[in-house]
Amino acid sequence: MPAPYFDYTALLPEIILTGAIVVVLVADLLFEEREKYRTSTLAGVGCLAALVPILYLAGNGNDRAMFGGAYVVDNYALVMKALFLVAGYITVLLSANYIEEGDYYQGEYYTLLLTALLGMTVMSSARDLVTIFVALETLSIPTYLLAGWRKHDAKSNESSLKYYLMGVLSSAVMLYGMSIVYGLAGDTRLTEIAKYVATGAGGHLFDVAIFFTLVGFAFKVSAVPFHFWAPDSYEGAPTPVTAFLSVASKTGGFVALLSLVYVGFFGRSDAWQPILWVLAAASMTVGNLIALRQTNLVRMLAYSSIAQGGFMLVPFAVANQGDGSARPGAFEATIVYLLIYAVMNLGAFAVLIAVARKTRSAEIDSYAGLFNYAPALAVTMSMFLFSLAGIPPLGGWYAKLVVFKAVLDAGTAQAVTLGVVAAVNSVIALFYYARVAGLMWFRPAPADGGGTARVPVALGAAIALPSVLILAIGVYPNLFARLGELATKGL
Amino acid sequence: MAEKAWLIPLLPALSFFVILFFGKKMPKGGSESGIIAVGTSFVLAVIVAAQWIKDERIVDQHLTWWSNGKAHITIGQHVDGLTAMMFLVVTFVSLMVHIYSTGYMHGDVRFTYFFAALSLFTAAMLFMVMADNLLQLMIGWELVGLCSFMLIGHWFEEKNNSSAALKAFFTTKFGDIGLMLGTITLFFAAGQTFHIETINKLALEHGALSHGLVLTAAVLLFLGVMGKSAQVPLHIWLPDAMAGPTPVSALIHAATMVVAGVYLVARVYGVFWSGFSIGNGGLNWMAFIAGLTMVLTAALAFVQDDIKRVLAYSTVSQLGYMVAALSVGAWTAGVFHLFTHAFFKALLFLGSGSVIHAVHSNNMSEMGGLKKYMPQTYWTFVIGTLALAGIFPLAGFWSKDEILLGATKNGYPYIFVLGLVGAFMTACYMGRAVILTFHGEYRGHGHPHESPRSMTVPLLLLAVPSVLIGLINAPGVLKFAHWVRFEVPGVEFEPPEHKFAVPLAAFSFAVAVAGLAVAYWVFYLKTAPNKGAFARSPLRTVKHVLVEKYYLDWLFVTVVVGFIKGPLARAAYWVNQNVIDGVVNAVGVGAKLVGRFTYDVIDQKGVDGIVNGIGVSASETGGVLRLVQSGRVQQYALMLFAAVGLLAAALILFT
Amino acid sequence: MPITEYLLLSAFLFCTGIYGVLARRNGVLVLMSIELMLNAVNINLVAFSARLNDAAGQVFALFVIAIAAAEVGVGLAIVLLIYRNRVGVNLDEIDLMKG
Amino acid sequence: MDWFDSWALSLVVFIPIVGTAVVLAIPKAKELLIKQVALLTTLLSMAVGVIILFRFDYDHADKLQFPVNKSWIDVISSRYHMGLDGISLPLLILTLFVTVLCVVYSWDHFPEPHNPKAFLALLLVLETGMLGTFLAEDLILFFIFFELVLLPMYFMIGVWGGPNREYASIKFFLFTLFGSALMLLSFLALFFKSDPHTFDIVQLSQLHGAGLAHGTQLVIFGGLFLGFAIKVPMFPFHTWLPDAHTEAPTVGSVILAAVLLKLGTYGFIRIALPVLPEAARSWAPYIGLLSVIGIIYGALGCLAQRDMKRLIAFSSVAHMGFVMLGISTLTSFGINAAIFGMVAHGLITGMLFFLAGSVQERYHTRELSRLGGLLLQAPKMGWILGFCAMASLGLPGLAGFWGEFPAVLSSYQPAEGLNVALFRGFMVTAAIGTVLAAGYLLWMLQRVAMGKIPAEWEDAHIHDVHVPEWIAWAPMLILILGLGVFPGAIFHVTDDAVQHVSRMFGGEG
Amino acid sequence: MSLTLAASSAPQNVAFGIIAVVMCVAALGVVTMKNIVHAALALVMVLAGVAAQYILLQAEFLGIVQVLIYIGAVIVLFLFGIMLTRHPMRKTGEYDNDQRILAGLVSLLIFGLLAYLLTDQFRGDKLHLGQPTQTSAIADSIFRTYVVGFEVVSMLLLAALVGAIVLARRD
Repeated sequence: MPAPYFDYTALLPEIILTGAIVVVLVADLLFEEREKYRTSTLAGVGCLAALVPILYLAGNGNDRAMFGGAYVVDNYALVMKALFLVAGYITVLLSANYIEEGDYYQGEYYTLLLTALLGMTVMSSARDLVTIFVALETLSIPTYLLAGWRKHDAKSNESSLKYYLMGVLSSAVMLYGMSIVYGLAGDTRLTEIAKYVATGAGGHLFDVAIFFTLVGFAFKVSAVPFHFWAPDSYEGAPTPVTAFLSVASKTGGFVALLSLVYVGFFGRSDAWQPILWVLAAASMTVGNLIALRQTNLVRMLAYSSIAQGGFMLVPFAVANQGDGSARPGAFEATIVYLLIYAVMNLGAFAVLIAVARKTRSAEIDSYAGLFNYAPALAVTMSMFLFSLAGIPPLGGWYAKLVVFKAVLDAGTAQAVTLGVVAAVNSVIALFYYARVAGLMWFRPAPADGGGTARVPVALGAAIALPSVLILAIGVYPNLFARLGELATKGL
Repeated sequence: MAEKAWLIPLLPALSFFVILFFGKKMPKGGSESGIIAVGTSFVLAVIVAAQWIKDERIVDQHLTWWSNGKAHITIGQHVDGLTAMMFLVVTFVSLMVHIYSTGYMHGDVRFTYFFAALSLFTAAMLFMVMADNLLQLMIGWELVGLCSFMLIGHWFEEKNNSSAALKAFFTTKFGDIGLMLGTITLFFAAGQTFHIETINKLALEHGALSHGLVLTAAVLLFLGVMGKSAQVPLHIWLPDAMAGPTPVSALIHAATMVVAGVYLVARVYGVFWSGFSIGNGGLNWMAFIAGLTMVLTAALAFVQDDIKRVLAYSTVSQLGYMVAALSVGAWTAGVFHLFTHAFFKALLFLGSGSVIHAVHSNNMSEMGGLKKYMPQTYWTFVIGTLALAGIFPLAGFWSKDEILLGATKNGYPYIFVLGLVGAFMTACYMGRAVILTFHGEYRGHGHPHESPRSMTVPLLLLAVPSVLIGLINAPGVLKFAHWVRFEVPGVEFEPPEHKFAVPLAAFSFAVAVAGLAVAYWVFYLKTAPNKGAFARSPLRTVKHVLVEKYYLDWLFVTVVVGFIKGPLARAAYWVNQNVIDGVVNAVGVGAKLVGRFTYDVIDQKGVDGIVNGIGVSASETGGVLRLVQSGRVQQYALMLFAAVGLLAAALILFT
Repeated sequence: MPITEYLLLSAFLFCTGIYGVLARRNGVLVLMSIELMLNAVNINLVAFSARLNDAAGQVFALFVIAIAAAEVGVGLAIVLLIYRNRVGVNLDEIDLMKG
Repeated sequence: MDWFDSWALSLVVFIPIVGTAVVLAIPKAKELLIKQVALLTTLLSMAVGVIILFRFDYDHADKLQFPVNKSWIDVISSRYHMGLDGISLPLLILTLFVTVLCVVYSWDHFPEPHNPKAFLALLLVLETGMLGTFLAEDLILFFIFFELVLLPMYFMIGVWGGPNREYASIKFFLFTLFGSALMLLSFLALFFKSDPHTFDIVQLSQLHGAGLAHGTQLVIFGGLFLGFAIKVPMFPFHTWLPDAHTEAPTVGSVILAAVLLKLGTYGFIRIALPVLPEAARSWAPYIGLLSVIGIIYGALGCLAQRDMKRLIAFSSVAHMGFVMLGISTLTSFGINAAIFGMVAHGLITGMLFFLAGSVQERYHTRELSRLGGLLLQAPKMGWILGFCAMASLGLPGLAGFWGEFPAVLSSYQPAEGLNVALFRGFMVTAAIGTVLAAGYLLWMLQRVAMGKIPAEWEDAHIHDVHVPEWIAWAPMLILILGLGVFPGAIFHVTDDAVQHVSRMFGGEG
Repeated sequence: MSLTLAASSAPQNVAFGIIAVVMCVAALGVVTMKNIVHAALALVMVLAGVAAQYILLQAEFLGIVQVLIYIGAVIVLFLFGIMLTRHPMRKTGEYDNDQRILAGLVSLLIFGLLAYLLTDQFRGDKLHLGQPTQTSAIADSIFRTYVVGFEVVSMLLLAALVGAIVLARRD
């Protein structure tokens, strides 16, 4: 039996990340207590270093499949990996001061963060059930732990517990589904599964198995009704972790969904399309409606991210053109949405952390009058919030546009209905986003005048980078649209 | 010169801007600018008129103002006899009023502004008169309405005055709906043009336009006429309009603006003629309204104490005559009455202004015996009264006689009868006014004195035409009918003309004299405290006759006059104040109430309520959904598995 | 040997696990119930592996076993953490955050 | 000048954005400098506008001029396509003009909480959005500009507004967003239903709905209708307007009235009618009906108001009703009137809001029952108020008339295929509306300007019109009069382009 | 041993039946017993049963791994967990919460669905057990197809270890 073919160039990002994990772990042992903050620098460097081969590979342009098609490095995978790494890097920036200033374990924190990132990069390339499962657990388990990182805070514990339990339960359901899929299709590789799908065999059992498989990722993207963990976990977890959860971890779920649906189960669209239709509609509506009543900004963002997840699910519900071929633009729509969502949500959390450093609160009321004493934070926060709402000229509008475009392209009654649901939801969403923005701008500064909010450099960078990006995307969406297009060509 | 007739309105318009921007810095507060401009316009008007008389050449020119595809909206001038006459009337009366006002308004807080408004008014009126198309006419029409509003509300500090201004504007604006819609109807009927000559032509050509269309247009336009020329029941604004300074009343609410409606009918006569089938005689809507107006408002004049209101009701009544004339086909008579009325009514108003200026009150109960204090005013006022009453050979006699003549000859006997009744009443209430104002004892306060020359000179200047002007259409002369006639080039049409009939003239003259006599009887003899004075009066013989023939006395005093003065007039006045005016006020109040209902109930609670309701219910739904998020992880898990089970079941059942 | 018997056994274990997860309030017991579910999955995988005569199913099961062990470790760490802070591991008493 | 022709529109639209950036870069404390930069920016943009005005080819006003058509988002085949024709030109100039005046007006009195930097920066962003909307020839580009105005306006109302500003601002925002979300769906539907797929307004107008089933057209038009009608706003989508207007700071109200409402009506003329003429014909009676309801309803609403500014706000509902009535006739008369009406309403209602703002600044109240005697205390302002009220009620000779009268005129004979009797009914109703307009405006004038000075203000020192106010107002007043006397100034520009539109509906033009 | 069992299906059937019944009873014990230590012991029985089933299915390597990891490691972990979290004051019998009925319904629903679908799909489908799976085949499979997963799992275990220690340690 020949030795398996290893394309080390293609695996370089993962290898670099693994190296970074080890380096961070070892360095943590070597550093003095007061030097431990440097582990954040190492982690950051690790993220950026892993980006280098990705750029090289993207420039190189060839698809590289390994291990019998179980692991593929194509443009789609590269785009997603880049997204994960950048999101990871921003999370490191967000975490640096937060973790250093609190009473937290630093080296271990970054170890876990990098491990989760490793899981995500693997997920981007994974094209078989086992690898997907492993990647999912690799990106999940460290985050279960990170959510409870504030060990002495009961809320953090609770956050960790809920996240863990719901995560494990849904992965159990997913595994059950995968086992049936394997049993029916006879292979774990998605391309082989697609062949089985094409035969049309499997009956309802296969439909249900597909559904069970998707549940694991519906949990990850916190789609209603698998979302219950999200608000509680987001609220209780350390804020940088929440940012990471709501962006990177969620994207991880979507990447898996994209691979599974488009590569594996595509032909079985009568099974997954209605399910995802329901999940999309329910996520948007429920997420937005509950968000209306939130008093805590993190919690509100949690519900908002549930709703945003619903928007990203919309293109799935119209993905099949009806003749078995993938609708051009639907896949792209989800990717573009993911990219833009990552930018704006990370930005929002960055500002949130910056504000919380000053006010020691994430209550929405504590934002009153922010504009008067920290105009830059207020302006950037408003930008991110309105971008999430999809108001031009901020990037979010383009994300919404591509989703609507996919829906209208389909043009069927179900599709248009979903489009109208989405349109109405985008209006509801504006209400709570604008309410926060309104508080910041319209209310007078607090009685003590608010003072000034000092923003450390790392955090400042974590705010500035998304701000610039979000404006750039909004004005010239081609920037990200091209990435989406690129990713689609890979598939 | 006729080609340059547009200069006539332009000059006062320029004057308006000059006064507006520089008036306060001028030595005479801007009045000189107005007088010069209007004076020059008057001279130009005279030239235009002279040229018209000489050449009788109609000038009809226009420029494209703006265009919409092939339809061109134009602005232009149409100069014919009617235009020339109106130019003359407007500029002359306006000039008189300008001069008069320098005295009357002396020391007023808004002296300059007053003259600016006068100039603007003159310009707008002339612009309207000059119009060769309905749109332009309408624009001028509305602009004079604006000036009327400004001038009625001149002393806006008092709520009554501003309310009167609002009422005037609002009521005429209501009529303007008709004008606007009528204009639009004719615009499309005539193939997308407002050109009056074309419209008249089409209206008179048999079969060019359907009768229904022309009738619709005529009715609509007449609604505008009713508003502007104060025909019953839209007359209620005019007496209130007397809240403005008296010169304004003379110029706008007697001599010029209010005749705009009459002018409109005369100008677009083709439409009215065909629309109301005037040539057929009998009853038509226009004649009916005009007949009512003549008599009813004349009766109202009896019970007024305010001298200006007497004149106001008189004006309404006389406008009724003019419209009646046109409605019976007596085009020349109507226009001629417009012409003569302008002079003597302006004279009367200015005279009353002079009185008011002297006694600082409008009420005749605070006047009396002014004859000896202000003789010039007295005599000119008497001339005006006689002219208005239709005493031979003063101006009013000729024009009124022609109206009655037309009514009989063209088959409108009821207009004739109403006209006679009206003539009697006119003479009677004017007699009353003269007596109450100038005769008897002075009942006011202070020391009345004759007005300054700036005021008396215009009175004298107006008195001259009031006496003489009627003669230009006297039998044998008949120049007016020739100079001012309705003609549409290309159409064989002329309103009927009739020969002066002596018996009829004599009869109407007699009626007028009777009216004056009764007034003398009732208001002088019966009420004068000094019987002795009466005993020595030259009218003793008359008194004797009347006293001796007691039944006649009874008949006149108790039955006729008593009825008119008492129940009829009072009832009419009551109806006027409470019903017609009440309706107008109720419309105002009602609109307010409807508005409030619309806003408070429909808008705020209904439409807005739905909107807010959606918001609230969304938020409430969110609140309910929050309950599901109980915080207990195993409930979450239960939801998760339940969802898994149910969705799987659904998947099996529905696919 | 019909495969359905293995599959039904697996399904039974899986659903028993679900019941345990939902009905047990003690954190450790819940974790145990999860093990039931994961083992059910493994029975499936191995049974299919036998049916298909393909080693992949067993490999999959191996991965599941390894990761399940890690999950248990993590889960117990979390339960322990909570026990320390709250002196109790009853899941239905943990509801600081809701709504 | 070829260089200018190809850059003119980009310049005019984006100069304000550059200005925003500069303003943001200046420290908050240097207020004077900020104001100067803002003014300079608006003037520069205006200057470009004036050059455009001179270089515009009026003989070919139906052709798009100064075109710019560059690739933008090729992934979705949306292009940076802008152009200027007779329909856009008056609105473009109006916007440039009003913005300059707004900067001037606010020179000395920024509403609380002051902060000129933020205020002017928002104003400049707003300007870009408004200008862009009038020039965009690509649906997506149009959408972006259309939406771009929302944020600055939201903050303007919310930060510098009256006591109920938070409610008003969010209401404004939500309403408009709701409409534009559905509008966007319609845009996308147009894209997919057109052959070849395109967002280009010019191309779509040439296709005018070819190949679309009637039912589909109706639905797509419905989305466009909602988007635009809410912005206009037409009854029954108007409820955001009185609140937004009442609470907004003066300059905000002025911009809102003068330009923002026109984005909706402009959308109808530029997009909805030419792109889907068949559907427009089916929708027209309903649009007409809502318009006349709006006319009467707005007027009745005005009569119920106790607040001067709210009254003026409500009057916008009625006035925009006339504009929409004109559009609904689908005739050249109606559309010409609509465009004129937009400009006229912009100037007149804008002026009225300026006045309301100045009155409030002086008396610290807008309660009609507490005001009075303005003509005695500040006669110039009183007369200006009277002038504007007259213009607003459609007095001939002032600009308002030319928006109103031809609109009523056009409904006498609507486009082929529309129910003539129905539209004549609309005509009569609209005509009655003109009387009601006279009613409420004069009533307001009587309350505010006439009468004696209320005891409350007898000793108050009420300053007559200030210099910045003069500078800001005089041009508007001159234009109100000037356009009233020379309506051709606008009709001449618009007519060719409007005929182009009306030909689709059988107008002979 | 496996060879003999595999030779004929009848004893295998019997063995399966016995083990399955024991497993089911034990599984029910895990989720219902009032004593947590008993429950843990019942879990041991289930896990052992699973190992036995693996061997019945010719997956000997897996059976061994099951015994080693589960019974050898996981159960010990659980027992530690039980010891560390046992509240001195609490009595037994309070291990269930108040949503038992709903939980029963939901699990029954899912079981019903699965049972229906599985029997529907695999009715009459027989297992033809041949040679027991060679461990080398598993190794081949891991290193040919699932090598990335394998490597990543090692990092995952490392991370889980580190993280669990951080959370669990007293400080």
